Parts: sequence; C-alpha cells; structure tokens
Amino acid sequence: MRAKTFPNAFVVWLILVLLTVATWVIGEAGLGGPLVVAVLLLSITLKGQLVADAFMGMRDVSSSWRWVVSGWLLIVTGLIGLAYWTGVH
Amino acid sequence: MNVLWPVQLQPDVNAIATPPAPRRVRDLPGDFAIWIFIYAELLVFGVFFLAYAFARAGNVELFNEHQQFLDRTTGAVNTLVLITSSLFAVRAVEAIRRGAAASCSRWLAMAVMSGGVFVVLKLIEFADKQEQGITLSTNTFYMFYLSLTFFHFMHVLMGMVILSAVAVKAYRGAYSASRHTGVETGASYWHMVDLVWIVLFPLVYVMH
Amino acid sequence: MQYQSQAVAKPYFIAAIGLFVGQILFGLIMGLQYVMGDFLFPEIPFNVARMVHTNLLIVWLLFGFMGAAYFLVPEEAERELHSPKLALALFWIFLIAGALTILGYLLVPYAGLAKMTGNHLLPTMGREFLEQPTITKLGIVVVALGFLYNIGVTILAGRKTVVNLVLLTGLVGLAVFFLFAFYNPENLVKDKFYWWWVVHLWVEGVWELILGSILAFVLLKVTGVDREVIEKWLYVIIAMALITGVIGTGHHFYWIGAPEYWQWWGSIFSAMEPIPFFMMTVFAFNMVNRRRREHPNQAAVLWALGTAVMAFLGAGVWGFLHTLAPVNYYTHGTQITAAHGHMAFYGAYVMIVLTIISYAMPILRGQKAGNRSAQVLEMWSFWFMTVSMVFITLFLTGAGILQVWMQRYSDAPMAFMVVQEKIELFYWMREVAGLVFLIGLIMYVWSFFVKGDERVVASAATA
Amino acid sequence: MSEVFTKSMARNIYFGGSVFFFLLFLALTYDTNRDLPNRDNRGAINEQVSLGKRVWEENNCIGCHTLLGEGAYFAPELGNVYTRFGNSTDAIVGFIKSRPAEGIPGRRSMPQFNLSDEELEAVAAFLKYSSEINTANWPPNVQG
Repeated sequence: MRAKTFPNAFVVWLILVLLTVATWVIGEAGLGGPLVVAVLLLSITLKGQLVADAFMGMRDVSSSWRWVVSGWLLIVTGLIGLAYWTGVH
Repeated sequence: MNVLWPVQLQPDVNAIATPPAPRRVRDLPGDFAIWIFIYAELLVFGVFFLAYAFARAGNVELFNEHQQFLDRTTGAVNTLVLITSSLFAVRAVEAIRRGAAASCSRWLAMAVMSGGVFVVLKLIEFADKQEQGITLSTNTFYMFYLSLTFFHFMHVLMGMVILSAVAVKAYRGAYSASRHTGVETGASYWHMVDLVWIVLFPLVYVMH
Repeated sequence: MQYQSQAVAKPYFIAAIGLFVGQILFGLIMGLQYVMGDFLFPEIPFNVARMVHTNLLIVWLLFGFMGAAYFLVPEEAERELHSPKLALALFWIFLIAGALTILGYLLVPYAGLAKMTGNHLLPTMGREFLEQPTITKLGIVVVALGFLYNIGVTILAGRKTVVNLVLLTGLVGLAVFFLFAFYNPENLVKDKFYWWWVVHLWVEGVWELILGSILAFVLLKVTGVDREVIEKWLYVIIAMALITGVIGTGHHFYWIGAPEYWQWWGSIFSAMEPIPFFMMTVFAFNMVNRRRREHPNQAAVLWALGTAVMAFLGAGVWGFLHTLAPVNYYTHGTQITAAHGHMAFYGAYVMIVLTIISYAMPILRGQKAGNRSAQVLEMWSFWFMTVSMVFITLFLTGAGILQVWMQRYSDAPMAFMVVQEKIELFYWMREVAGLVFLIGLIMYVWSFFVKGDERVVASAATA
Repeated sequence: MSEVFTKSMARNIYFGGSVFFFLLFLALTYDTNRDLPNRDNRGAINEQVSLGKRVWEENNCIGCHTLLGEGAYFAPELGNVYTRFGNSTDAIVGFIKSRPAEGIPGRRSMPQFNLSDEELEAVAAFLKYSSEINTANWPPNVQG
C-alpha cells in the first residue's frame, strides 16, 4: 500500500493545481457573489482536505486527530461563508 | 480506483489480496510536539481568517474596492509553488521510508528552494505595495492583507529553516527507513504552511 | 535538605512572607479609602498606599522567586550554590534598599523623594509599578545581575535539567526586560508602549517561565512522576505561553495612541493566552493523579493544584473577559481591570511562591513536611485566602460592570465620582473579603509556629 | 497521539516558537514606530509639555488617576480632562490649585501639591497634549 501513494500524491497535486488555476480564473474574471463564494469555499475545503489526507498523511491517522484538521477546515470555511452571507444582507 | 480517487475510502482490492499492511491506522506523522504547535497555529490562523471575514462583513465596499488591486497572478503562482513544494516534501518522506537518504535530502532541498521562490515573489509583492505607500494603517482591508500575508510569510521562512535543518541531517545520514521522525515532523509543518495558504489565497485575493 | 547552600533560601522566604503581610495591610488601608475617602488623609494619601501595596507585592514576589531559585537550583544541578555568601549579601542589600524605598514613600512627599534621589538626572519615577527612585532601580539591576551570576554559574557547572534551564531563561528575561524601566521618553505614547515591555513581558511572558519551572519542580518532588514526562510538558506549556503572550502584549496598545491594527493582533493572540494556563491546570492534575508516592507534605500539593486552577481563572478567564478590543473599549481602566489584576497576581504568582515555600520551608527547617496540625492550619489558610480572593474578584467585577454601565455605556454617562458613590456597596463587600483574606494570612503565618505531635514528624522524616 | 513525543522536539518548539514570535513582535514594533508620528501628537511636545510630564511623574499622579486608561482607578481619567474641563488649561490649573490641604471630611480629595505657577501651567499643557493623542476614539465619552 505504501508504494501506491506515489501516484496518489501526484494526482492530488494535479487536482490542487487545477483548482488553483480555476480560482485564479475566477479572480481574473472578477466574478463574485454568493454562488462564486460558495464554489470557492467548496474548493478550499476540498483542497484543504486533500492536503491533509494525501500530503500530511491524515487519511491513515486515527480519526480523532484527523477530525481536528477536517473540523478546522469545515468550521473556518463554514463561518467564512456565514460572514459573507451577513455581508450581503 | 486509486488513479481516479486519490483518497482511499475503502481498502484497496489489491491490498486485501496481498498480506495486509502492517498498520492501517497510523499515529500522527512526526513528533507529537509539532502537532501541538500545528494545531495551535491552525487555531491562530483560523481566528485570523474569521476576523477578516467578519470585519469584511462590516466593510464590504471597502474590502471589495481594494481587493481588486491585489496581485492575483503572483498569489496564484505562489499557491502553485507551495503545493509543488509540499509534493516535494511528500516525496522526501517516501524516500526516507525506503531508506533512500540521499534522495530524501534532494527532495527536501527542492522543497526549500521552492519556498525560496515563494519568498522572492512575496517580497516583490510587498515591495510593490510599499512603493504605493500602503501600510498596515492604510485601511482595514490592507491591514488584514498585510498582516495575514506577512504572518504567513514568516511561517514560510520558519518552514524553510526547519526543512533545511532536516535536509542537512538527512544528507549526513541521520535518518533511515526505520528512524525518520524528524523528516515527518518537518514535512508536517511544511504542509501546514501550505494548507494555510490554500485558505488564505482565495479568501483574501479572490473571494468577494 | 540535600545541599547545605540551599539554606540561603530561608531568609528570602521569611522576608517574602513579612513583606506580603505589609502588602495586605496597605491593601486594606486602600480598600477603606475607597469608601472613607478621608481615611488617613493627608498622612497616607491613596497614591502612597497604592504605591506601597503594589511595590511590596513586586518586591516580595522577587524575594520569593530568588528564594525558590536558591532552593531548587542546587538540587536540580546536583551541586552546591556557587556562592552562598554572595546570596546572603544580596539578600541584605535588597532588603535594606527595599525597606528604605518603602520608608521613603511613607515619610517623604513623593516629589521630595524625587528631588533627594536626583530623578532629574535620569527621570524614571512616577510611572505605575515603576515608582521606585532611579537609584533603587539601579540597585535592583545590581542585585539581579549578582543573583543571575550566582545562579547561572551554578546551573551551567552542574546538571542541566529542563527545570533549571527554563528557570534561568525566565530570570534572564526578567532582568533584560526590566532595563526598559530606564527608558522614559517625553513622548507619552512611546513611554507607555515600552513601559509594557517591562510590565506585560514580565507577567504574561517571562514570569510564566519562572512559574512553570517552580511548579514543575514541586510536582516532580511531590508526585514522583517521571522527570521526562514533566519536563516535556513544561516545554510545551511555556512555549504556548510565549507564542500567545508576546504578541498578546498588543492588548495593551489599543487605546494609548499606537496604530489600530493592534486591536486585531492583540485581540487574536491574547484570546489564546488562556490556553497555556488551561494546559497547566490539566498538567498539574494529571501529574498528581499519576503520582507514584504519597508525599507527606499535603499542603504543598494543595498549593500546587491551587496555583494551576487559580492562575487559569485569574489570568486566563478573567483576562479573556476583557481582552477583546470591542469589550476592552468599555472596560479599559475600570474596576474590571482591578478584578483581573487581583486574581491573576494572586492565582499565578502569589500562589506559586507560597507553593514553593510550603514545600521548601519544612525541609529548610529539618523536616520532610510540617507536622499534621501545622499542615491542617496551612490548608485552612489556603482556603481562607483563596476563597476570599475569589470574592474580592467577584465584588470588583460587580463594581466594574456597574461602572462600565453607568459611566461608559449608558446613553447619559455619569461622572466618575458620581458612579463611585453608587457602587460603594461593592467596595464595602470587597473590604470585608479583604479582612477575611487577612485572617487567612494570619493563619498562614501562624502555621509556621504550630508545634505538633513529635511522633508524626519523626515518622514523616523517615518516610 | 503520536507514539513519538520527545523532549528535544518540545524544546525546539519552545526556543523556535519564542524566537519566531519575538521577531514578529519586533517587526510590528518597527511598524508602530514608523506610524506613531501620525498619531502621537509629537508636534505638540515642547519644553513646557516636557516639564509637565515630569511634574506629572514626580507627584505620582498615576497613583490615583488613569491616563489613557492606565494607572489607578481611584480618581477620574485624565487623558481627556482637558476636553472635560471645556478645553481649558486654566480650569485644570484652578482645580489643582484649589485642593484643600486637609482634604474633605468623609470624601476622597486630591492632595494639595503646592505646585508653582510654572509647574501648574506645565502639567495643564501636558494634559492638553495628552488629550490630543489619537487614541482610536477612546474613552467612549467625555466622562472618561
């Protein structure tokens, strides 16, 4: 199983690159608004979880410690979303 | 399965066919002390991000107006640099698990050099802002932009120091396939620096 | 007592307790002046009583820290103190200089004291907590240098335990940051900014290292838990203390003319400051629960646990209450600050000094632990002082909340003195709680003179 | 929890972390000093203000009052006393001068410091200077 992490890390890297480029495109296009914010937050959560799992090695770690990082991501992105939502209203 | 979805939700079919891996559930990689530090840092950054988001909620126009003047391209390139650097750190850990100390040291050196690229790009960005006379006291948006990026910038420098020390130790043969906690410790810290930037870049540079 | 030279700690501890009594007496005078404005006026005006109250606190805590260092450093380093003679000489210098300064406060008008001591040559007087004449400040530096030399040489020549190294970095930091007491620019903002480099970086910085190492030492001794475990937790806790506390200084820069980003930096980092205190509480209880022996000195165990809890409450919880900038905007410089100050100083620093005295004093007097009756009395004094301090804090908090409401937050803000009269009841209750504290303190002092059953002492000594 | 939790790593985090955050503190201090001229009303500091600060210090005013919220909580805040007294240094001088030497029965009273006219004017000038420091709108109202 260890050996199998080789392509994994690379694929993860590729996904991260694509999501980053997508973020950049959204930024350059000047897109904004609730939908875009939601998409970006989703992308942050996905990227963060990928880094945690594939790079930090969290997917092999006992769930309570893993959940600290995942929980951090969810709380931070969730509350950022809430803050942006209150900014709209 | 592996190629399509990198996060293993279920044990791999091949893995079941072959003798099971020695331990499916691992401990946190590296020294537990660094994880106390990592979690503490995540907490600080998390609170800082939320402070940004809620401060923005009260000043939406101001934040939107000044956000567009940030250098998104440099920010995006720096994101790519950091995730690539993180990948190098992953490779370094894989190398030392195989016992390939020289290779581990090389991957670490490449990670540090990528960090150097980040630092240079960031310095150019800071210099540009300095030239425009933008400081922490210009307005709330720039206060957050400079505070968050500078605070993160210092973490990159710190990570480079840590990884360099680990690289030198690896080069000198201090680590082996059975004893390499130091490499995992340094890499874990470096991934945290990456993780934080992954939130920071879209939040401060793009999201509005 | 493992090393003869540890005995120099004894006069330091005795002086500390003596000055502690003085501090409390002046605290009671001030408490009365809050409700009877003309009490002892103009003989001892409030500002003089307060100066004596706070300066005595600082001086006796320093005596306690130095005594603690002289006691634990030889034991940790496994060698005699470099120079017990120097330690004794510095004791007398410090005590006499301290006593003269206090007498100067009480007998000479402050402006006269400034003139007598040549304050115009290097003006450093008249700033909160740093009221000492410049010459006294120089004396403190000399004493601190001699002390550091003595301790430093002993530590570096002996076994370098984590407790000793952390204590040493804390003491060096204490001396280094005190040097900012000599920087007093005419620019008020800069004056205040760097004044905090002494005050904050002491109490929320390097003093926490001293606190942590003394607590670790006592826990090591009374629980018998593996040194390795205690030492690495000590490192982690003080690391968290500095990580949060250094930038946490920013919570003092909100309203003194410093840039406004300190409101964010200060709020975020000081909001984390309770973490190390919380870790310390968990750590202390954990170690005691995992103890490998029943130490005969139960009073010392009680003080150690009490320190951990009260430091968390006083410094952590009461600090957090008003540390966020939007809250602090209304509470800054009110009785809320006083409430926090009282419980934080008592819980963190008074109690840690009493902890090490409780552990060390019987040993310095040739026993392993005080006799049973003495310990029972000491534990009663613990509860009297600690509970009354909780009430002092609660009453001041009540006073502070009302003060904030009437003077700061209300649509029709009232004048300071009008509000003070309206919250008089809380000051009376605080004074009563202060009297209970004094009773506890008297019991504490008394506990040193209680003769007990010799048999118990003998069996404890052989235990 | 990781199986590995070494004292040396804990030590590294202690030293590394403290140095890191102290450097950050120095960086922010540097920026603060750069920004202070915009806020700290240093243009108003002259010899009189300077003398006033000395008078303030050598009479231990901070032992009862707060100044910009720091000090003792026994007597009113003085950072804004100039505005509270109707933007008048004369009112400040008059108040200090008129304190009864024996106090006021049953009430708190400021001591009579017997300051010279020059000192009185100086301390009032110092308090005027203090009131014009940019304190981020603190205190919330004129009562201090």
